[in-house]
Amino acid sequence: GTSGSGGGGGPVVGVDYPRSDTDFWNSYIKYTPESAKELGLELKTTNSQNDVAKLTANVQTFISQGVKGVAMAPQDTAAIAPALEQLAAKKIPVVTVDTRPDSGDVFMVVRADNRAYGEKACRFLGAKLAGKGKVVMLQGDLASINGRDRTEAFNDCMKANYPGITVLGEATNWDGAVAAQKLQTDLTANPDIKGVYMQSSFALSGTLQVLKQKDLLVAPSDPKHVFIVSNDGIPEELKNIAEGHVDATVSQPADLYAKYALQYLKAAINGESFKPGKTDHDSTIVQVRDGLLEDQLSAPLVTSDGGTYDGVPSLKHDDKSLWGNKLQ
Amino acid sequence: MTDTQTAVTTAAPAPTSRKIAIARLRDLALIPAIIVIAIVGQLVSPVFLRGDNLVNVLQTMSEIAILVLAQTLVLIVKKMDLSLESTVGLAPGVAAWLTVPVGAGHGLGLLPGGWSVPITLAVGVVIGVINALFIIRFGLNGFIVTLGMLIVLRGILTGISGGQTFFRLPASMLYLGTTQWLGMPASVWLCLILFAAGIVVLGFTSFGRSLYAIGGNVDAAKAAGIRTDRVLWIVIVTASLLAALSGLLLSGRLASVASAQGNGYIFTVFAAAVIGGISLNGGKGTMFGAFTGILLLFLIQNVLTLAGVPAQWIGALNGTIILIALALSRVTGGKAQE
Amino acid sequence: MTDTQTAVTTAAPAPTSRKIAIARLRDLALIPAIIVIAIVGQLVSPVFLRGDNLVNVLQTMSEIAILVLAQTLVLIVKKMDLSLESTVGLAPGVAAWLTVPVGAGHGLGLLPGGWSVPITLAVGVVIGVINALFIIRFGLNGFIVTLGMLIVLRGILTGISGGQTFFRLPASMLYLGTTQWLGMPASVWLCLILFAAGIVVLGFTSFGRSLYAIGGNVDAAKAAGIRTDRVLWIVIVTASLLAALSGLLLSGRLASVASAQGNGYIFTVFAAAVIGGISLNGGKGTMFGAFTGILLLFLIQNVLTLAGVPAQWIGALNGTIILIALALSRVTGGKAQE
Amino acid sequence: MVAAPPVVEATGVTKRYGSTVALHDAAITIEQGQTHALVGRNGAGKSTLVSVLTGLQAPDEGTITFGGEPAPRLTDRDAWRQRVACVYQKSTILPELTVAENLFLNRHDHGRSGLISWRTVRTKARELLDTWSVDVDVRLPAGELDVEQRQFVEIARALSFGARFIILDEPTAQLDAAAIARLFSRITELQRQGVTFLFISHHLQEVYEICDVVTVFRDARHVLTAAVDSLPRADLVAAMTGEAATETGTGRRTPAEHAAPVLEMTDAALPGAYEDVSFQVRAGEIVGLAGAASSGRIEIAETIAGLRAPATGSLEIAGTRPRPGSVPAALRAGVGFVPQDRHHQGYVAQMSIADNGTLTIPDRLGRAGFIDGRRRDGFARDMIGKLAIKTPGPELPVSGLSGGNQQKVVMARALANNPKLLVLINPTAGVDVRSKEFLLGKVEEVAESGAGVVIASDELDDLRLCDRVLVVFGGRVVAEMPRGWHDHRLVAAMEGVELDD
Ligand SMILES: Nc1ncnc2c1ncn2[C@@H]1O[C@H](COP(=O)(O)OP(=O)(O)OP(=O)(O)O)[C@@H](O)[C@H]1O
Ligand SMILES: Nc1ncnc2c1ncn2[C@@H]1O[C@H](COP(=O)(O)OP(=O)(O)OP(=O)(O)O)[C@@H](O)[C@H]1O
Ligand SMILES: [Mg+2]
Ligand SMILES: [Mg+2]
Repeated sequence: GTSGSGGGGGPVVGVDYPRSDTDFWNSYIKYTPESAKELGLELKTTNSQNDVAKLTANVQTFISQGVKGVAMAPQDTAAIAPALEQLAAKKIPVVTVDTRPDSGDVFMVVRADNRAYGEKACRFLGAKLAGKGKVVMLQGDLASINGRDRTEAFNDCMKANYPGITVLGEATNWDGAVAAQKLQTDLTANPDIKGVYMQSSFALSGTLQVLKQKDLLVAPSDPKHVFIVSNDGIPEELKNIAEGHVDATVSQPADLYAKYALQYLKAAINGESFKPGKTDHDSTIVQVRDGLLEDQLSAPLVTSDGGTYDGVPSLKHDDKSLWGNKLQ
Repeated sequence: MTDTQTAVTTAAPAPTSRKIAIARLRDLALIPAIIVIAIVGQLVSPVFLRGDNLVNVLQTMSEIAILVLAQTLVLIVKKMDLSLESTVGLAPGVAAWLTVPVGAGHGLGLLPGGWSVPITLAVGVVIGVINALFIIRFGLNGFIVTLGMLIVLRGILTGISGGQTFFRLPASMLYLGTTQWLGMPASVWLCLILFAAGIVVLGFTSFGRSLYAIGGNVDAAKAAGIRTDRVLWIVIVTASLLAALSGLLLSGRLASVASAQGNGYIFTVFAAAVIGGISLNGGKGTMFGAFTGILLLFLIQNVLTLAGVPAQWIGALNGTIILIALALSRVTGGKAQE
Repeated sequence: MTDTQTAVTTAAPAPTSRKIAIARLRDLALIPAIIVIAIVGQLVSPVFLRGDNLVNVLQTMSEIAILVLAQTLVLIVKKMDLSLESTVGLAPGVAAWLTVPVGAGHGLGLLPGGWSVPITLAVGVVIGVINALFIIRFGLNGFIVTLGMLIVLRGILTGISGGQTFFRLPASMLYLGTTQWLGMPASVWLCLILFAAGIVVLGFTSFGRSLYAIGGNVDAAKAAGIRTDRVLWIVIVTASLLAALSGLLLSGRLASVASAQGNGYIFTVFAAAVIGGISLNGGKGTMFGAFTGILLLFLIQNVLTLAGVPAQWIGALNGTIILIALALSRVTGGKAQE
Repeated sequence: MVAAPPVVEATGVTKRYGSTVALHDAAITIEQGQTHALVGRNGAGKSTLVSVLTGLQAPDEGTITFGGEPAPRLTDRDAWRQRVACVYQKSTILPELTVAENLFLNRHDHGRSGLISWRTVRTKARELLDTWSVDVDVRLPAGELDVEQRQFVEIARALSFGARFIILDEPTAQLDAAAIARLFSRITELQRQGVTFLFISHHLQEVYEICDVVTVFRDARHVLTAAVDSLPRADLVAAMTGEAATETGTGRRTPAEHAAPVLEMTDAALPGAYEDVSFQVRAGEIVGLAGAASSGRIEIAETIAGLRAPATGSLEIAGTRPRPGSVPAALRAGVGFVPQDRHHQGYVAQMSIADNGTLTIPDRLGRAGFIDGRRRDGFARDMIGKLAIKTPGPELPVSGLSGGNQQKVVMARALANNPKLLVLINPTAGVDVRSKEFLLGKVEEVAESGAGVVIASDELDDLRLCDRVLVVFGGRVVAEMPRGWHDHRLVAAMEGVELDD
């Protein structure tokens, strides 16, 4: 490999980026080499462009290149099993980021709990709407495990805690234009919609524009206000929260993903091991099944005031610990 | 003489008027399907036929409809332009990159915001010129060239944006995508006006007819005195320019340029054009037909959304309805398709 | 008679032998590009030319290469089958749905695992028959029909899977995608054997020749006693069957069937076929050319991966290299393309 | 008159296609008011000259002048169209557009709004076609027209520009006798008005009928220019072929009276095409099916070849009854077939001569569906030798052959399976004089060797070698003429007129 090498001399690790067309993953891509440098790891990177077949090929390339550990973020959690077996056969430790493989062993899963995203969004909207009204959920892609986790958790939480709220779920294929189109149709058919949960920031601008066109982009104090909860925590969301256009977001820890993925890899190469329990970085390692540990990083709810909503604490939008506030 | 004719006419009973009718009705082939969808839609939800819902449909389809218009021009002259979909992203993307200030919007902030619209359109023209150079000047296959361009342009957008979304676009970029003229979104007006212009140009001007001649038989067109290369240049560059305009409207409406903007559109564009009666073999089809094609697709989408079909079955239903609409339109349209 | 011949030969010195040579060399048009890529690859990383890396490339491309093979057959008879990409997902998807036990694998567990392979292939055949019925029997346009089918089939897979991935597949489904024969993955062997068979059938059998005749001039083929409809049926059904096989290999290799399996493949498939010299206008191109097309695309990908090109610039580089390879191949190949 | 510069003068014109030299230092001078014939064998460069003279192609070398002025720039299409109008050999009809639009393409009438006034275009088109007595609805897509109607649309369009110089490249190849007569009377009329013509045809009698001067091209070069009156037909043919004219020996063969029939068609009918057709062809016999355009003769021939299934009636070929409407069955029964239009049904242009020639006999090229390339090429070489096809080898794509040689390939395929019955439709259309004699000679040879032959054609030259000619009119066989008929009687019968002299 020519490019992508950081801090020479250390063990070589391979990192596969899942995609490069979302703000969130691009932040991850940006943080990874920085963390590698700090940890003294030499880095080989590939990009599987959201295609598990490509990921499998990339893993083989890593093996050919003789890496000592692999970090990956398989967006298809079932199909990755054969690749994991190959790596296991070569005794190459693996850390998965963001998703947990359905089968196969990995050294550590570093992820935020996607079900918790949906749950937090649900609690926030439930509290703001006082348990009644209609909300639109702009889902991602049905084929995405993370999207499905958020959808199910949001639906389950609504059903259990706020039976008075009707959820209109719309599949959007992670496409902003599709999201805007569906939201617009829903608002036409149901002018009394009071909340929107977008499962990713891809739909952010489109949603705001649709509301603006319908004259619904008004201050939270106005009875016409539609409450918006976003997901990801990119800088633009934080800025919109500050401006009062967006009410909350769930901040995915892009920086922590990069940092801890590489840290665990290094530990694995050094022969360290971990046990379930609290960690030193405000998170918990849980054993999700036999031989599979998962470091569940905290994914805070971010609001304009940092208040607590139906039991869910939140951070204020300008909190320095948020990765979205740390970029440049 | 007359004898012979009579004899023949008796043998094969007067099909002429039917043939003419079929040739003419071909444009209207999708109308029955659209009517059926409208009726179903109204049954599904009383919202469907309400003015604001129809305006919604028109607004959400306006950008892609302009792409359909562009592709229709290209298809009629028997070319293809796959790169239109990436022009939709790259043209406004470059403008945003240059004009959006450094910071959250991810731009370079090199130029003032007023430049954004001219830059968008200029990028469209440049892409068109490159395509035309390859295809007309160097005689390379249009499918291959524009496929290559599609990948390159998409890649450039990912490159300059670093895969991130450009936000905080200058006001001039937002104008067309957000403003209302006489109570309807400007993009709807623009789309309708462009289609009306397309219908007039293709149907009632010598330039428009020359597209059909070129698509039908380029040698015959040349023989009839048409400057074929010039017309092809105009068509290819215009198509890219329209794609840039479409991208401008989309960016305006969404107030951002995602690095994946336009990805996958070309599929819908081809589907709409072909369903609307535009032949991939050139020289056939009308602008009105193309319009009914894209309208049908978006009406189906709208009805499915209003009906609240479970997300996982939307795809299958959508496809089935499209297939049925096609079968229906071909029953009305008559004969076998090549 | 003889006089005339001599005269002409003098007037036009040996033109034809060159023409023939060019026609033959067209198959090899991509070889120079492949060699250049190989050299660049070796310079970029010493891993590139190592046996295991090349086997990797072959293995990763094997499933899509089989699709290219299928599409090549269809293109040569002047049809198109867009629905191949969704057959890749649906065929093994249905098999998994029926055979995977209820529970974690998301199946219904209605049938024992041994049924999965026959079901996969049967679904392929059924899809092929439906396509053929629409296209050949009812005379509908193949592009439209298979586009509709593409959407329907993809939708059905989303529907039955609820958007989730089937896993814990029965062992028989995994076999072909995972086993090794003589130290090479079975899917590589299968792919190579199928291509070898394709080269032989297209180049050296009367059945293969009839494909070219039909694609070149279907009326002439009919007048020469070729049972054109029968041949078309065989081609369309075979293509779907091959797509199902390709899906089986892919599911086996990934030990799962994602509900998006195959999505977006058709683009690569067309690119490979067209770059490999298969004409969209039918009757032209060889299986070997198609193979070099898909090989080139995957080698480029592999080199870019080995080179560790920054993720956001991979797309642009990939496209540029493809465009250059095309230009290169057309310089070697000679003349303008229609 | 003498002082006026020539309408067009081309000197030293050379045109190459790749390494093919289509024109080599060729020249032609066409004087005011002349009707100038251009003849030559297939591939002599005639059509290439036409494309140079009409500004479709730039010559590689040489100059063109119109009335003494240099030719306009290639891109200035309007200037070219003012100087010269042309009926090209290749159809320039756009099948998707209406007849009216085809006639007025790129010179539509514009209304006051600046938009095309389709009503005016249609009216004008109607008027234009009326003057040619072509009875088609101008709103019809041109693709729905038959070959002859299309040709008339081309001719009517070319002559309607009001150009004073008109080029006609094989305008008569697709027309029947009556239509040719109509065309010639119009040409004569325009000649009287002083219009200049360049006329290309493979029918030498047409040259003698309407032309003043003839230029002969051979192998891309100018060979001679002479007044038509001063050049006997034999000399003309000699100039075209470069060898002394030899009359092919006809008048040999008398078919055995009692030879077994190889074709028996009984009470066959196909609604819309023909009805009540019954006839026999014996081994060794050549039977003509004569008739005007759309008389039904072609459909009858196509029925025998299995391209169409008759609605009623029966068909027996060499003692078997092939499944109606199945070409493979007809082939198995022993039919060899030359279809109506070689471009349309005759060959697959991008396939090689060898493949095209052996398309009907895959089972003889190897076992189990495989094709033995050497055996195929052997077959093909044999054909190339027997039919004197002008080609460097059997691997050449048929698209690289001249028209006459393409027709020979089609004939070769018909002969490939040693047919018991040969069915030929317009077998010599567009083929030059010498190739025509040669092809017809081959047909006689085949008949002599014991096969029956059916020739459906309106070319008197083709019909002349028939033992008897069945005249088809309005879908029925209305007359049978034994060998030795008079041209005018046959023509009259084909037109449906009874001559009683
Ligand atoms: N577009 C072309 N590309 C390559 N070769 C060509 C082309 N057009 C003509 N030729 C070649 O030029 C030569 C002259 O062709 P041309 O069409 O002028 O013959 P012609 O005299 O019109 O013959 P015919 O009597 O059959 O019409 C032929 O050998 C032909 O193969
Ligand atoms: N693009 C081309 N490449 C190679 N040869 C060509 C091309 N276009 C035309 N030709 C050749 O030019 C010659 C003349 O073409 P044309 O179609 O005029 O044939 P033709 O001999 O006049 O036949 P016909 O009388 O049946 O039309 C033919 O030999 C044809 O094969
Ligand atoms: Mg000619
Ligand atoms: Mg000719």
